[in-house]
Parts: sequence; structure tokens; C-alpha cells
Amino acid sequence: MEALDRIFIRIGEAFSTFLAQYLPAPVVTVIGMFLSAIIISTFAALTFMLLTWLERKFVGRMQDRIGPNRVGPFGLLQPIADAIKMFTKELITPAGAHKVVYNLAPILVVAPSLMIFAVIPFGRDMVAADLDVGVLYLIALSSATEVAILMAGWASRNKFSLLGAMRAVAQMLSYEVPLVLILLTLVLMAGSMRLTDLVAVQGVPFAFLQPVAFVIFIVAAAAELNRTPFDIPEAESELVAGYHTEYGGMKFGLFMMAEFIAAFGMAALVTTVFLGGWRPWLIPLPSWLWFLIKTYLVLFVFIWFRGTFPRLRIDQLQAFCWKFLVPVTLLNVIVTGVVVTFVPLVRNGEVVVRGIGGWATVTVVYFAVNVVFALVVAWLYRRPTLQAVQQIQVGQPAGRGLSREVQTA
Amino acid sequence: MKPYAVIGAFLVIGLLLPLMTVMAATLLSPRKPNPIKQDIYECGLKTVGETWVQFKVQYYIYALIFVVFDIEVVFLYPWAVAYNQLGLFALVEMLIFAGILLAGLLYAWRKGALSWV
Amino acid sequence: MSSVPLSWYLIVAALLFSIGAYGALARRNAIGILMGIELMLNAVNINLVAFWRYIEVTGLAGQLFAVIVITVAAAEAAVALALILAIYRTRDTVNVEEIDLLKW
Amino acid sequence: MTAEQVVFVLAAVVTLGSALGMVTTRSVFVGALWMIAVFGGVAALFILLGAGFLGIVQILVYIGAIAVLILFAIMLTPRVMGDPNAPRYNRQWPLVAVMASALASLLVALVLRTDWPLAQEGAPTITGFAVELGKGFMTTYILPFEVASVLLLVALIGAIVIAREE
Amino acid sequence: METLLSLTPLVPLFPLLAFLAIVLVLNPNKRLSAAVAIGAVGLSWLLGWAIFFSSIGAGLGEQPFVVELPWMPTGRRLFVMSVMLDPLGAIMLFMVPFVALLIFIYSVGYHNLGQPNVEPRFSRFFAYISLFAAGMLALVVSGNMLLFFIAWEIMGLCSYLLIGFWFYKPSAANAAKKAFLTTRVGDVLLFVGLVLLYSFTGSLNLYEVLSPENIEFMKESSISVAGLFTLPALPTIALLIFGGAVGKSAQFPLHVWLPDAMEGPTPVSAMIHAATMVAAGVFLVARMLPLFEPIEGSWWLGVVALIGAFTAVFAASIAVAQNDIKRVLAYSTISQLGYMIAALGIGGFIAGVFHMLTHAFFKALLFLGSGSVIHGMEHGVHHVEEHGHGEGHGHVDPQDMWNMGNLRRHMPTTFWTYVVGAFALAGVPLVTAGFWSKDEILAEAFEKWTHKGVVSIPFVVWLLLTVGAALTAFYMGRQLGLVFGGRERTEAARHAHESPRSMTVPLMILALFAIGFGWVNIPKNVPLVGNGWLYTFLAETHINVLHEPYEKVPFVFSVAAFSSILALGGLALGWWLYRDVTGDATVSPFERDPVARAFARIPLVGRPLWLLLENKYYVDEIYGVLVVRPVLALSAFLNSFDDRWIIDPLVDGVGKAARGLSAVGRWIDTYIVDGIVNYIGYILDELARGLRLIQTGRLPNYLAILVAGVLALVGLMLR
Repeated sequence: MEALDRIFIRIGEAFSTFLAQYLPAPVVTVIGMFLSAIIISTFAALTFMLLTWLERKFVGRMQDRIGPNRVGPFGLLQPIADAIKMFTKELITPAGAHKVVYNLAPILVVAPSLMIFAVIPFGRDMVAADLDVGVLYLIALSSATEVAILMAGWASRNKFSLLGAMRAVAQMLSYEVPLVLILLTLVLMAGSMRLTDLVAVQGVPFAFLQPVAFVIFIVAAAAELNRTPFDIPEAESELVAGYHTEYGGMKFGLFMMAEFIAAFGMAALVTTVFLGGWRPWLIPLPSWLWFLIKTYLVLFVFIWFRGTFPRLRIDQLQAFCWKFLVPVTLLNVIVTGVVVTFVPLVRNGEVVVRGIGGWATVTVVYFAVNVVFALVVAWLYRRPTLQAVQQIQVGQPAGRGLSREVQTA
Repeated sequence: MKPYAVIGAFLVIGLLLPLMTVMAATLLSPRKPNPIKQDIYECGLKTVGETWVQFKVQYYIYALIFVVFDIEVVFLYPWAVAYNQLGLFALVEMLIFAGILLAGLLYAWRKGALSWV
Repeated sequence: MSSVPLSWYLIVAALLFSIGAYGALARRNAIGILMGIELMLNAVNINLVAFWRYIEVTGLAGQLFAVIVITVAAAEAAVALALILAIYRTRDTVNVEEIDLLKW
Repeated sequence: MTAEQVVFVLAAVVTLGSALGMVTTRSVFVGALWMIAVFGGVAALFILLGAGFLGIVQILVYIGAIAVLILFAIMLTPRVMGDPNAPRYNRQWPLVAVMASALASLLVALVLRTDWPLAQEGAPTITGFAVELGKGFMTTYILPFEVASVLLLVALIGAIVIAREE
Repeated sequence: METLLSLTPLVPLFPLLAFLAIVLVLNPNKRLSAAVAIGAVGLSWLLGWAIFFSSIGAGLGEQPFVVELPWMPTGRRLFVMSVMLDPLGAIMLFMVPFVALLIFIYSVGYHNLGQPNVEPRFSRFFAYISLFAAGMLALVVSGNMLLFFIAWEIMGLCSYLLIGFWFYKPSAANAAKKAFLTTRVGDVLLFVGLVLLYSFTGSLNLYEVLSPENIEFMKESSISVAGLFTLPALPTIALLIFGGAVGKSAQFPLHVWLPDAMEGPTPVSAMIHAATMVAAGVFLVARMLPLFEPIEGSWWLGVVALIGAFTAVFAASIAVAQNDIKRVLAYSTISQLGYMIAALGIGGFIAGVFHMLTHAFFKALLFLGSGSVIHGMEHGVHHVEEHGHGEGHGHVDPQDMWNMGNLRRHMPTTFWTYVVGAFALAGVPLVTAGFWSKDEILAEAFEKWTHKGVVSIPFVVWLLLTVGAALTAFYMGRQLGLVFGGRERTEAARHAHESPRSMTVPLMILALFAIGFGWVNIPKNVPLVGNGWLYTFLAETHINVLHEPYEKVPFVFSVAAFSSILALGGLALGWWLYRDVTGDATVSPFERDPVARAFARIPLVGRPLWLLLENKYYVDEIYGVLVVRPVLALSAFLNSFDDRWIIDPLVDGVGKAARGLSAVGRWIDTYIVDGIVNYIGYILDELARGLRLIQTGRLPNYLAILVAGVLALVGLMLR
């Protein structure tokens, strides 16, 4: 068990001792760093391929279809077929486009989503870069993606691309705020921005201590990823394909790749900060396996969303963020600040909760506070939420957003 | 320093991987450009009007509020990290800080700056 | 302490500052001017952090001041861009040579 | 050349080269992209100086917030953005170019001539800067902390009032 | 008692809180705003007096009470705000909040609270004036230059806001701008001085800065101005700081703002002229006196003395020829401030401070009294206009003294209190406060010149001040005669009536102090009543600050007698000449004014001389030509300025210059003096045209100039 848990670390150690016989130590370190980057990136890329299959299969089932089933057993080889198709399709650069920026954008959009995994702890002691400002780093990365999307939209010189990019970035900006505030709440509880510390503190997963924040986080994460029901930037019925309208072949493939890898990264983040990361739940399995199980669980929820909810309109989307999520999460920070003062998890950098009794108390207190908080929020928002729900039910078709957004100059 | 070096390696690989993919695709794919293929896609019709249309100022307003919150993050995260080493005073301080932040949000709300239309 | 001497950082900052000043002074587009100013602020921040690293490494002030500078830069950019948008709406230009009401 | 020097030179070249790109390019949008590269280079310099927190903050605020704001503003002024023949510079640019080079050379001379009071070799440095910063904000630097929030509030209100279409 | 002293920082805090409360919350409710403002300043007053009385004999001169508040850490240095209480500050705490409180109470009646014609921005007035009081109180208790300068600037702002309180009147708006810009000249000088002081001493603490070692150090140092030339440090710093006082205390040549400042509401005039703003300048010089080496008597101290003495006579002579009741008082304020500055300038520390204190009481009294007169006259004017039995006079100016007359019958309380104030200002012997303080200054000067001989600054000061004393008595007699004596010269004066209680009660209280406050410092050698109490109280400070015991000035009978004769004679003459004049404001001065008539009899120069006095030596006009017009012309010029940078101004300039030359020819024929002045102005005007080229209104041009400045600075650092 122990050996299985540490198998990847053992392999790495063995490899570097092997290299150290022939090469000086600094070179080995550098090679080790690049190798870890390459391995993790490749793993992420493979996950992307798996995810495309999974999503099509799941959504197909939800929609009473079968999904891909021709290439390979259960259609498992479908992603490979897709890859071959993309590699061999012609790469077009539109006539009016700004060539450099147009071609740079898909590359720059992939890099940040891959870089997410540098700080994610995949298992016990399995983290590439144990950064002390890990949470801030992750927030910073999402902003780099925004710039790449704007580049794609601008350089295509297509009004659908530009509009899609503007929408996407506006949406990502807006939904980043509740995400950041929720992460702030968790950092407040853990007293550290280091993701390994965040995992270490979770004697009980934070999802139980902060259920309200957990639910909001999942919702906001879906929006941050531009996924249904928040896929307004690439709403097919209005904007063709959003900011990547003009992209084809492998360049389009890179956008898809970035999107899926970012989804995977977001799921990994949710796992790390809310579900206890690699910490096993009851069944003793290797830590990295537990991490993957939890991450795929979260990914399943994202896919489930896609199969279930209709798309929002952009005004509803922004109102939902700024008028509901942001105030609620900000209040949650304040409430948690008060609770942490009286029932601390960490004091002076040391975890102070001891034993099952201690964790039970903490869980009960935090959960109770969250329930009260949720009730108060529900009371505060009772009429506006009702109205919002009504709007969604009897509101106009989503296509109306476009005409309002583009002004007659 | 070490974690940042690893991140540097990730940055390099993160840029190289898609770059190599695109280069491989360039090698593998055919290349037969023609003006119609390279035209801007507008559901099969000729492009109408300017490409760079006039956007609503509302986009800017959202970005603006985001900027303010983003900066607050820079101040609030250090506070959150140090919070377990500080007393109740830190809570009061943060309440003032967050109160001012909330006041700004409420102001924007009341001004109608949060509404899309 | 470090294989890079302090003066290297300061020289980079000085050059960045001068380029930013050139951008701020020579651009016609008001947004371009703002961008030049942001470069200058960045150059100042490099200096602050370099001084922190090489001279006052035990104190907070160097980095903290850089944080404050970043804050001020953000506030400045927000308001300046709002002004530029307002001018664009009313006068249909962001060319500073056409915006000369300052002399009134 | 040590590794640190190599990285420094790389970061410096990216920073200064992008800065030059920013001021010389014709399109404001592309200029803004160059500016983002400058911000990235400066962040690398911060990290190299051991100010990791500040490096991340630099990316977070400058690229994530300020640069996006600037890009949005460019998008919102399409008649300017769309004019490919608009001249880059105003009439005084040759004079300014001379002045900027003079400034650069004077500053460099000043840097080289000054005898900097360097700290002792191996002076204790701050570890976990974010924590120290948080403590500092709650004690010595409490005024800047609160003033910053007021400043941001003022900027928010001011910018909303100015930018809104009535 | 220690605890009481430790409450000192609270004194300025109450009005500050009142200001915030009114501005943020209370302003819709006029009555509550006034109540809060008065309550706050009342608390300050109670606390101020409690602190003052407990400070007697507390040895504060030896060991001032200090509270330090850390303010801003910058790098390795921490800027500190400190509150200090020494006898000088304590005695100010006796005077400032008390006078301020009375003025606040008076304002309630002045702005017609509870009547239909109440001031619409009543609450705002109380907010401003509370901030003003807070600024002055903070200034008084400040222990370092940082807090001092902040308080100083708060007062500058408040004076702008209050003088321009009725900003819809163009005259008020202009007066506010004038006050702000004129004092700004002084403020910049003061700021440079303080920065230099800080750079030499490395401290902001007043007592540390003024330590003998630092003075000695500055005396030996010199300031290099951009490496071009050097200046001796101590005189430069001292005179720069004195520049601040010149601006704030309205000394020549920066006195022009003060007479115009009466465009604000009268309580504001009283506040500015009596209790706060102008006293601040004198207070500054008194605080910084060690910089001037008063014991040895340096040349730059002589500059102070001469400016003060000159201003005293200069302003008094103007006051003789003014017709506006408040304008006379305004020039008398300038004149009296000249006395204080002159007293400090000959090393008479206690004499100067003493005169500042007594002057605060009787000048507040006079201003509030004049406000009461105007208030009464406005009633009369209103009445006449309403009932239509004016004799076709048109509008009657309620401030012009020629429209008044015999008001002693209609406004008895105001009359008697005004008499007290006028007597104190004129220095009616033995009874009034003004006599004792003015005599102290004259005696000081007399003592000094008898030691040094006739060819000395103290002699000049003494001579000028004595002449000034005579003039003062005369114009006060004139004013009393015109306003209260004789018959009513207009219908409005006949219908004037007494002001409400809230206005007269402060007058009565102030009248008590205008008499009684002089008694605290009757020289010891005066039989029966001599006590020299203030002297004892302040001497401690003197020793601590100047490290030298204060040289005791005895009561000199001959000086006192001489000035008494001048005072009584002047008053009597003024009253006698103007009691029975006829002719109201519509009549030419050479027909109605006995003194003007006397001037007119002198051949050739007589009439212009009177006009010179009446027009305040044309200082405003000179400044108008030298400073204001170029600035205004600048914008006018830019109006027509387009892209032709060179040709247009050249052509324009040549034409203008030619026209200017012919105009000069015309002017020489008529007004020689005025013409020369205008011509100089015109030359400057034309020169300024070259500078105007840089004013393009385009941001990049301005930025380029800024960067050029940076370049120059870096170049200097490289030298």
C-alpha cells in the first residue's frame, strides 16, 4: 500500500540517482524539473482526449442517445480519430486577420491551463512546485487566459469573434470575483495560500465546513470555464462559435484543448480545496488514485450541468454574479472571519483541532453557521430571486441579447 | 526560488507543447488558400458594416469593478494568511476594509451600474 | 549574496522608465499615453523591490510600497480610462492633440 | 554567467524589448499586448529578486486587471482602433526622443556613479512575505491599508460616474 | 492636573468632529447644526480655559507638555504629529476658543436664524467656521512643524471658503480667490522655509529645531541654490518663514487680501481679523523667534521690524480716508498687525504676544459691532425701500459710513460697546487693554533706542509706531463721529434699530475683556495695580526658547504720557471734525470730508495725495497690472492662439508694443506716477508673451516640460 502510494516519487528518485552518476547535480535538477513538467503536461493532454469522449458519452446518455460507439470498443478510440482529423485539416488564416496575434492566441491560451497543474498536489508529496502563494498563482493564471482570448477575438477581425471574446472575458472577470472571495474564505480558515497546507488542514473536507461556498464555487467555476449553462460567449445560436469562430484545424483543437484542460484543472482545484485533495475517504487506496477519483467526480458534475441546464441570457448572467454571488461571498468572508476567531482551525501556523471530537465540533459549528447564513441569505433575497426565476422561465429567447449589446454607432 | 524555477519549466513546456502541435499540423495539413476560403465567416454572407463595432460601456464598468475587487484581493489575502496570528483587532480592521468595499458595490448597484441594460 | 549586482536592476529600471516616458510623451493616442505611464510606474517598482533586496532586506517597506504603487496605478488607470471613454463619447476622438481644452 | 544572470538577462531583454515594441508599434492594441509582455518581464524580475508574492501580484493586477481594462477601453473606442493610417506620434516626438535618451543616459550615469549602501552579506531576509505583509497591514501600516480601500472606493465611484452613459 | 493637560489634543478635535457631523449628517437641520457647532466650540472653550488655568504655575515653560502621535512611516523615518502645550500655547488657548465661541453665538443672530430671511446655507456656514476654529486650535497646540503646517493650510482653505461664502456675488468670489492666492505666495515661502529647516536639523519638533546647537549650525551653514550661488542658511530660512507670516498676517506687500476679505459674512471677518487667521502669522513669528536671534539683534530681524512698522503707518494712513465701516477696520487690523510684527522685530516677544491677545478681543468687538451696525442699517434700508419714503436716493449702501449718523440713539448697546472697542484700539490711557499693550511696544522700542541712539532700527520703529498711534486714534474718532455722532444723514439711518440679543450679548462680553484683559500685564513699577502677570507667565517660555532671560521693560512715564496725549487728542479731533458733517455717500469727498477739504487746499499735490490714500496707494491696481493682467491676458491671448507659434505672436507683439508706446505718451501727460507703473507692467506684459507660448493646452507639451524639469534635476544630481 505504502509502496503503491509513493510509486511515482520512487520512480522519480531512482531516475535522478541514475542520472546523477553521469551528470552534475544542477543539470539533474533542471532535467528533473522539465521532466516533471513534460510528464504532467502530457498527462493533462491525454486527459483532454479522454474527457472529450466522456462528455459526449455522458451527455449522450442524458439525452437518451448512445454517444460515440463506432471507433474502437465503446467508441473509445474516437478521440484519436478526432486528433488525426484535426492534424490533417488545412490551417486557414483569414485575409483581414492580424497574422502574428492570430496565430499566437491559441498557443497562449493553452499555456496557462497547463500551468495550473504546477501547483496542484496530485498525491501525498506529489506536487511539482510547492508555492507559498499557490492560490494567488492560480488566480493570476486565469487572467492570462483572458488576454489570450481577447487576442483571438481581436485578431480574427470578425465581429462574432470580437463579440464572443468580449463576452467571454467580461464573464470570466465577473465570475472570478466570487471564486476569489471563496478561496479567500478557505485561506482564512487554513491560514496559508500553499495548496499542500490547504490539503493538510482538511481533517474534514471543507465542503462540509463551507457547504454554501462549495455550491457557489461549483457554479462560479462552471461560469469561469464558459461551460453550459454559462456558455454565452460561444452560444451557437447567436455567435456562431464565439471567439474561435475563425479558427480551424489544430488551432481550433488547441482552443478545445485549453478549455478541457482548464476544466480538468478547475476540477482538480475544487478537489484540492474542498474535497480534501488526495486525502483518502475511508477506503485505503493510493493517494493519487483518490485524487483522480474525486477530480473525475467533480468533472462529472460539470458534464451533468451541461446535460441539464438551458443557457442563460447575458444580462441574467451578469446580474446573477454581481447582485447575488459577489455580495453573498463577501458576506461569507466576514461571517467566516468571525467564526474563525472563535473556532479556529489553525493558530500561529499549527493545526489546533485534535481528534474526532474536535473535528466533529468544528464541523457542527461551521455547518450550523452555514445553514443559518444560507437562511439569512434566502430571506434577504426572497423577492429578487423569485423574480429572477420567473424571468428565466418566461423570459425571451436567448437570442435577444445580441441586438441589445451592439449599439448602432 | 525552486518552485518558481519549476513554474518556469511549466511555462516553457506549456508554450512548446501547443507550438509543436501547431507545427506538426502545419506539416501534416494541406495548403490550398483561396480568397473565398480566407474570407471572414459570417454565416455564408458578405460581411456587413465595420468589424470593430461599438460596444456597450457596460463592459468597461464590469471590468472596472473587477479591477477594484482584484486589488482588494492583494490586500485581503495577506490579511487572511496572517489572521491566525493576529487578534480580534485584525477582524475589526478587515470589517472596516470590507465595509468600504461593500459600500462601493452597493453604490454601483444603486447607480444601476450592475445592470446590463 | 547574488550574482546579479544591484546596478543591473537599476539600469533596467532606468531604461524602462525612459522608454515609458517616451511613450507617454510622444503618443497621440490617450490610451497610449496611459500605457507609457504604466511602464514608468513599473520601472519605479523595480527600483523599490531592488532596493528592498539589496539595501533594506529585513524591512517590509520596499515591497509594501510597491504594492501601494500598484494599487494607485490601478486606480489611476480606472479613472483615466473612464475619462478617455467619456471624451471619446463627446468628442469622438482620443487624440491628445485634438483635446486641448486645458488651455481655457 | 551563472544561471541567475542568464535568467536576468532574458527577463531584461524581454522587458526592454517589449517596451520598445510598445512605444513603436502603430496599433494601440498590439502596443497593449507588448505592454503585457513588459509586465510579464517585470514580474520575472520581481521573482528573481526574491519577491515572489509581488511577482504574482504583478501578474494578477497588471495583466489580469489593468491590461484587460486597457484592452477593453481600446475595444470601446473602435473609430480610433480601426483607423490603420492614424499617425503614432504627436508633433513633438523627435524632441521627446532626444529627451528620453538624455534621461536614460543621465539616469544610468547616476546609477553607476552612486555608491549604494548595500546591506551586509547574508542579512536575514523575510520568509513568507505574505504573512509579514498581512501583519504589517494590521500594525505599522494600518493607515496605508485603510487609505487604499478608500482610494479604491473613490476610484470606483469616480470612474462609474464618469464612464456611464446618461 | 496632569490628566487635564493630557486632554490638550481634544481641544481642536471637538470643532473638527462638529464639522464632520454637520457636513455628513446634520446639515439639513439648521438649528441642530448651529447647536452642535456652538456646543463643540463651547467644549473647546471650557477645556481650553481649564487647561489654561491649570497650566499657571505648572512649569510648562521649563518642560512643555508634549503628546506624540505617529503618523506616517517612510522608509527608516517616522513622521510624527505632536501636540505641545507651553505658556504661549496656553495663553492662546485662553483667547482663541473664547473669541471663537462668542463669534459663533453672534453668527446665529447675524444669519437670522428663525426668521424668514434666514441664510439658506446656514448649516454649511457653521461647518466651515467649525473647521476654521479647529484649524486655528490645532495650530496653537501643535508641537511640530508638520501639524502646524497642516493646520495653517486648513485655515487657508477655510478662509477661501468663508470669504467666498456668498460666491454668487462676484466681489465675494473674487475676494476669496484673492485671499487664497495672496496667502498662497506666503505659504509657498513658508513651506520652502520649513523644508529647508527640516533638511538642516533633521527634525520637525519645534523645540528641537530651535535648539541653540541647531541655530548655531544653521548660522554657519549655507544653502547652495542649484550650485549657482549660495545663500547664508539662517537668514534665508528665517526670512522664508517670515514670508509665510507676511502672507497670513497681511503685512506689506501681501496685505491686499485682507480688506477684500470683508466680502464674507461679518462673523467671518471677525474670525479672520481677530481670533484666528491673522494671529497665526504673528504666532508663527513668535514661535520661530529664535531663528531671528532677537537677543543679538540680527539684520533680518531688522527687516521684520521695518516691515511691521512701515505696515503700521501705511495701513493707518489708508484707514483715514476710507468710507466703508468695515474697510476702516480692515486697514486698522493691518496696522495693528504691523505693531505686533514690529514688536517682535525689535525683540519684544512678550509685548508682541500681549498686543496680539488684547487686539483679538477689541478687534473682534469692533468687527462684531460693525456687523451689528450694518445689520441695523440693513433693517433701515429694507424699511425705507418697503415703505417708499426714500427721497429718490436709489439704493443706500448700508456699509458706507456717510450714510449713517446718530446711530447712538437707535442702537445704544452697540454704541457703547463700540466706544469701548474704539477706545481700546486708540489706546485711551489707564483703563483700556489697548493702552497697556500698545504702550508696552512703544516702551520697548523707546528703551532700545535710548540704548542704541537715534540712528537705529528701534528709533525708526518707535517713530513710525507713534505716528501710527496718532493716526489710529484719529480714524477711530472719525469713525465714531461719522457713525454714531451728529444727525442722521439718510432715511435708512433713521429707521435703523438694535440687533437681537444673540448679537449684543457677545458684544458686551467682549467689551468687558477689551477693558479688563489689559490689566493682566500692567508693568510692575506702576503704583497700586502693577502686576506684570503675563510677563511672568510667558517669561518661562522666553527663557526656554531663547535661552536668555527676558529683559524687563519698565513702565516709562514719558512714553506713556506722550502716546496718551496723542490718543486722546486724535480721538477728540476725529470726533470733533466729523461729528457734524453733512452730505451722504453721494457727495464728493472734497465737499463733505473736512480732512479731504484740508488736503485740497494744498496746491498741486493735495488732491492727488488724498486720492492716493483713498485708493490705498493703488497697490491693488499695481498688482493688477503686474500680476493679474498678464495672467488674464494669457488666457485671452490663447483664445486666438492657433498653430502659428512664431508668426502670429510676433506680429501681434509688434503691434501691441507700438500701441503701448503711444499709450505711454498719453499717460505721461496725465498721470505721471500711475503711468510709469502701468508702463512697467506693460513691458512685463509683453515679455510674458514669450512665456505664453508654452501654454498650449495640450497635455503632451506640458508633460514634456515636466520631463525637461526632471532632466535638469537629474543633471544637477550628477554634478
